[in-house]
Amino acid sequence: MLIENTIILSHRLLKGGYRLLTLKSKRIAPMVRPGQFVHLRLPSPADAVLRRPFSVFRAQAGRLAILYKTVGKGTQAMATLCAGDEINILGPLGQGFPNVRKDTLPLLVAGGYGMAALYLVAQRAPVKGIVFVGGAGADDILCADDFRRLDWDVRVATEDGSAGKKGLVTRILDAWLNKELHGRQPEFFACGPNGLLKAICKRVGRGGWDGWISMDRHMGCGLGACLACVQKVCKRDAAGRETWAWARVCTEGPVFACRDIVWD
Amino acid sequence: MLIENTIILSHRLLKGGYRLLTLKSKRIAPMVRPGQFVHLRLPSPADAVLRRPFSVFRAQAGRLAILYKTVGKGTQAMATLCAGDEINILGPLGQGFPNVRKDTLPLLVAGGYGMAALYLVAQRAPVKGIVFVGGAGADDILCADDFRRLDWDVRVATEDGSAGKKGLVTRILDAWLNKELHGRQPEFFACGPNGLLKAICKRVGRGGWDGWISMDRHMGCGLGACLACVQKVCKRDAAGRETWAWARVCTEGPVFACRDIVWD
Amino acid sequence: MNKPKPDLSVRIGGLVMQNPVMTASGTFGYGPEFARLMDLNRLGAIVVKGISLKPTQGNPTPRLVEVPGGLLNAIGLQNPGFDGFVRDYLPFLRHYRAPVIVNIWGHTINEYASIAERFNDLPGVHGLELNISCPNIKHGGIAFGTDPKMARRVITAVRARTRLPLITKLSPNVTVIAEFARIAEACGSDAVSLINSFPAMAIDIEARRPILANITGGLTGPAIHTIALKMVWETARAVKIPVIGMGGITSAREALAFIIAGASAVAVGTANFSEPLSTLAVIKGIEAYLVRHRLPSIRALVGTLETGAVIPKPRGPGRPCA
Amino acid sequence: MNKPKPDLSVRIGGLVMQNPVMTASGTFGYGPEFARLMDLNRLGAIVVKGISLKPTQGNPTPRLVEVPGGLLNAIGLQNPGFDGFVRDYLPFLRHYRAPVIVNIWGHTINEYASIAERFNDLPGVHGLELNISCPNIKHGGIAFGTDPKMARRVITAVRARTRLPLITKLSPNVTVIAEFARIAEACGSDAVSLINSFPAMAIDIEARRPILANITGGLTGPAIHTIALKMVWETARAVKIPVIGMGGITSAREALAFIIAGASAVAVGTANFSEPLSTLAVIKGIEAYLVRHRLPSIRALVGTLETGAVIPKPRGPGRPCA
Ligand SMILES: Cc1cc2nc3c(=O)[nH]c(=O)nc-3n(C[C@H](O)[C@H](O)[C@H](O)COP(=O)(O)OP(=O)(O)OC[C@H]3O[C@@H](n4cnc5c(N)ncnc54)[C@H](O)[C@@H]3O)c2cc1C
Ligand SMILES: Cc1cc2nc3c(=O)[nH]c(=O)nc-3n(C[C@H](O)[C@H](O)[C@H](O)COP(=O)(O)OP(=O)(O)OC[C@H]3O[C@@H](n4cnc5c(N)ncnc54)[C@H](O)[C@@H]3O)c2cc1C
Ligand SMILES: Cc1cc2nc3c(=O)[nH]c(=O)nc-3n(C[C@H](O)[C@H](O)[C@H](O)COP(=O)(O)O)c2cc1C
Ligand SMILES: Cc1cc2nc3c(=O)[nH]c(=O)nc-3n(C[C@H](O)[C@H](O)[C@H](O)COP(=O)(O)O)c2cc1C
Ligand code: FES
Ligand code: FES
Repeated sequence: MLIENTIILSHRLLKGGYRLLTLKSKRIAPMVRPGQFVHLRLPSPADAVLRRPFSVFRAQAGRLAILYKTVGKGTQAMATLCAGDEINILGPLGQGFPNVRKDTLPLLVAGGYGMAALYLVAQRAPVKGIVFVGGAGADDILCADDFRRLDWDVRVATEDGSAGKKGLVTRILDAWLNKELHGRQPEFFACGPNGLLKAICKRVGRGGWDGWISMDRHMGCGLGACLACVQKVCKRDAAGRETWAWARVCTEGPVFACRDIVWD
Repeated sequence: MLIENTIILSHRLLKGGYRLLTLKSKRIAPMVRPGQFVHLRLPSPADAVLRRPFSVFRAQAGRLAILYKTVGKGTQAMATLCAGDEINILGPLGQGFPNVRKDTLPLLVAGGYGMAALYLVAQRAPVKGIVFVGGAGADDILCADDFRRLDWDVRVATEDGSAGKKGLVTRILDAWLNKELHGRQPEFFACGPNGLLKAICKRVGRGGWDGWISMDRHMGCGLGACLACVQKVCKRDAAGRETWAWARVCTEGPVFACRDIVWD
Repeated sequence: MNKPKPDLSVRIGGLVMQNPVMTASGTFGYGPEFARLMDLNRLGAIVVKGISLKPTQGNPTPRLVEVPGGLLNAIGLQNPGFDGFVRDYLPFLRHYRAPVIVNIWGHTINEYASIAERFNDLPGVHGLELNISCPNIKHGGIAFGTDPKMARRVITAVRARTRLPLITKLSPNVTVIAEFARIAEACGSDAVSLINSFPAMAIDIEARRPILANITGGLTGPAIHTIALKMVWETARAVKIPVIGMGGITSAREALAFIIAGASAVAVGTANFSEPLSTLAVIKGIEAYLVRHRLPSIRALVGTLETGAVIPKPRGPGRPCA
Repeated sequence: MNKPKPDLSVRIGGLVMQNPVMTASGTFGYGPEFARLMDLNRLGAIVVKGISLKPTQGNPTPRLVEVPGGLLNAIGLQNPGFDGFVRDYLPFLRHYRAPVIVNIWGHTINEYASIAERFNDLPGVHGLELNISCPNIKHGGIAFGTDPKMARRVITAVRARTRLPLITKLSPNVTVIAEFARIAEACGSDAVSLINSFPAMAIDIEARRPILANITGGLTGPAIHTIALKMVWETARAVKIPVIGMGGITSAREALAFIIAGASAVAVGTANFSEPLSTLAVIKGIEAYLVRHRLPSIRALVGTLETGAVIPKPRGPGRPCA
């Protein structure tokens, strides 16, 4: 983990308000593991006392890319940056996803920018699997082709039916699990809105499978110091009773095992 | 006086950290009188709760120019603006210089950006006069050629001798007054650092002449409402005794008659 | 089909305003300064710069300095005094329909009471705002607004002498501002307004001198908004009289936050300097919000903050005045 | 010719720091969080997150929200308790030379005194910072730090039980902070530190709900710097013990302003979040300033503000404690 002043190599508007930001990063990029994130300093820090966290979409020799959506003042300020501008990042941060095992069928489930957080999982997996991706409309289905180029099977659902099947992503996932799992051992890797993560964990629990989710929490330091980003996780107290404790999403997370999360 | 959203036509770095900013201004430009100023909203108002005041350098049909120096965070933010960007201005503000009379010899005395505040005086004067301009070095002598193109006589002094005579502008002015006034009736128009303005008023007072100075005070509203920009001026109380009162530089000024100023 | 316009009008004591947006004293002069840029009749009320019995010169310059997220000022309450105001500004203000509220102050209880009294029966003045943040020269310079006993005395004295709607303007420089609001209520104020500026200072580190000639000044602007919002929220839960919220309003967003927290009206201060038309933008934004949220009136929004919890009221019983 | 390096060392009670730059409690964790990014030995002192006797869960989330010029937090003093700190963090901290100051708090006088006592003779802890901004659960939730009587009692109790250098950290939510500094001095504190965060709140106007789960939080960051600076200036003139200034330091500029106003040391808080290396930049900037101004030591700069006027000291006599 370190701080690096990077230069923007390219900055492209994709559909649906999403942008692809590629940075020249000599030092952080090679260290990134799937599911880790970087904490990015905004261009005019006078307006913003906090950095902004983004999952690493791609990381290769000397380059790091994030895929982000313009939602508030920070991402709006980012949107004005051009190739050649400097950007300061802190990372890689957090615990990423565990390595994909050879003996299971990796199922990635994503909503919105969740696709970005899962790309490195697919890229570095020793086996091919299936990506289930959902969104409100076709504009929210990002980088499906990137996964297809890795020879992964991509299944799409949109709420308005403008791409793939109409409905929530859990609907196509459930249909698939019912009809096509054929007794194989799935392992889940999910990133997206809380509702989706909760739904995945429910299915993982019922099936007695393994599942990993990447959580999105408002962050302060990104370093484990401020305790802003906490999430309830299971814990046993001294007497062995089940209780809960706070885990820091920036440090113990953002990826957690489904079985560890205490949902409020 | 009104508020106008203007577009930057051009923005040029001159020497010595000075920049020439030309705005497309349909409504304010035609109203400007020599010595008036505009109050400019900075590009990212989140950083700055105040506008910044600048004398109008040039004003002609649909165009308005200011000449400014980068000194602090506001002018630094301005320096990043490009042609095509929007800028919001409030103006024209304040009382400008009185019209130059036909029966006197106009002597303009400037230091630094003071030259900018005096250009319209020369341009709109019914007679030609002399401009005395001073600065630390050659880089501080701005737009002398603009005055020469109006057929005005420009006399330069710099403290380091890198342009014109070596020394303060008051030195070349005094030499000229001693040797070349030849009994004519001068009228002074000055803009520059406080020390210069004070020196001019001293000479104006001694000579029994007329003199006008444009003052530079930190400003809040620019509209006469906040009382931040006040300057002591002479006043007679009810009993006819001489005393002082505050005048607002943004409203009763920035141009004052030398005789009215109470120097602290 | 035309939607009916939401009702923006609010009532502060006997005073009816067509909308809840006022100017904050000292940031809008006496009216004429802004009249060439906007129609003053569109304002909820015009609150003028603080007036004292006699003309006051105020502080030496510099009086103002920009700081991160705000402004420090040490104007020193310069004003033309009662006579000057009536002579130079009141005739102008009488041309407008927008109610005029005069902010008043003094250095002694007597000065406060006397200036208040002089506004009775003066056509064109519709209310008084009592600025109790001034140092009390008889009692070692402690501000009236930070000492409960002194606050009680000055409000009582002014209330006894004025027939106009009386708004007491509270100082934020106290531990529990709601206590002072209750004092104001008990002593007969028709409303409270808050907050005034925060004592603060800025230093030129190269010269090792204060930047303001007065050494210290008052912090205003966006930097104080979240502090003001908490104070307004606590105050609105502690008193029954209307609360006027101010501090860091730059757009309808902050104004709406004050209203949701319990303010019946708001005042725009520092923002008038960078955006002279801020008040109008705030009025427009509030109206648009009501339409968007299908609220029939501004009153339907006041104090609607959902905290999802039963929160104890601020400490201290509501005591009778004196 | 090599210029001699200016002497940056300062002394707080019995504690010697190699430079005046500390971390502000709660913004730097317990040390390990930043240790991979910087050499902790370069700090003047490491002040850790507030520790209570027993582990504390703190508030629900969201706990943090960015606001103009600052940050609101309502972490709720989450911490692993004394035992957890000693077990999980102290062994790590013992590897460093930089002095470690533990910020402590409690809900009753007894809790405060007990936690203080437990740090006696614990190698690796070099001082205590007493956070008196906590609500007193026995006395209706009024913070210890805003009631002179309670402040006096809690400081006296802690002083009686600790042999470590004691820094009392003052709440800004009072009318005259210097009064509380004098209480701290009279009751045996070796230093005071100020300011803690300001009570404040933020509202989501669309949902009409508070943004923080805790409803209110504490404002920190650049927005509070000018208020903190005035408080430090007044405090430094009122007490003889060293003053530690904090609030909105983002660079050496604000740190130097505190020092010129009378602070002997400073702490960097919120800035650690956007710039984890802020403390080091501040140290460097202070050193550069001393060189540029030809000052032999930081002590030569403390309290050198030239006000060009004789200013009355803050009110109230320095009373003995109890
Ligand atoms: C581990 C992690 C990975 C993320 N990866 C991505 C990604 O790959 N692509 C992407 O588009 N977004 C991602 N996000 C969300 C992204 O951080 C927010 O959209 C962004 O911070 C919003 O900033 P803003 O200033 O535009 O919004 P504002 O709403 O103005 O932000 C205000 C404050 O809220 C915080 N905040 C707002 N929304 C979120 C959020 N959803 N999560 C965390 N903090 C938030 C901001 O950091 C800031 O402190 C990720 C978040 C986390 C925690
Ligand atoms: C009537 C008038 C006309 C002016 N005309 C010109 C001009 O034509 N060209 C030019 O280069 N400059 C001019 N100035 C000065 C110019 O306004 C300042 O240089 C500018 O405001 C500095 O802003 P800053 O943010 O870069 O500096 P900072 O020092 O960071 O500004 C901080 C604050 O101080 C105020 N301030 C700082 N210096 C001055 C100053 N000298 N005068 C007034 N306020 C100041 C700023 O407005 C701001 O509020 C004029 C000033 C006045 C009053
Ligand atoms: C330059 C200036 C002058 C002020 N003068 C007065 C005054 O005369 N009387 C008063 O009660 N408040 C005065 N105030 C305080 C404002 O009315 C208001 O309470 C404060 O500015 C907070 O609002 P804001 O953050 O929107 O500016 C003044 C504020 C400023 C900035
Ligand atoms: C997230 C956060 C947690 C804090 N926790 C504590 C704490 O546990 N104890 C304490 O005394 N102060 C705590 N503080 C206050 C800081 O130590 C400091 O007084 C304050 O942040 C002002 O400094 P700044 O403006 O540089 O941040 C905390 C501040 C923040 C932002
Ligand atoms: S963001 Fe600070 S602890 Fe996680
Ligand atoms: S700048 Fe506000 S009165 Fe002149």
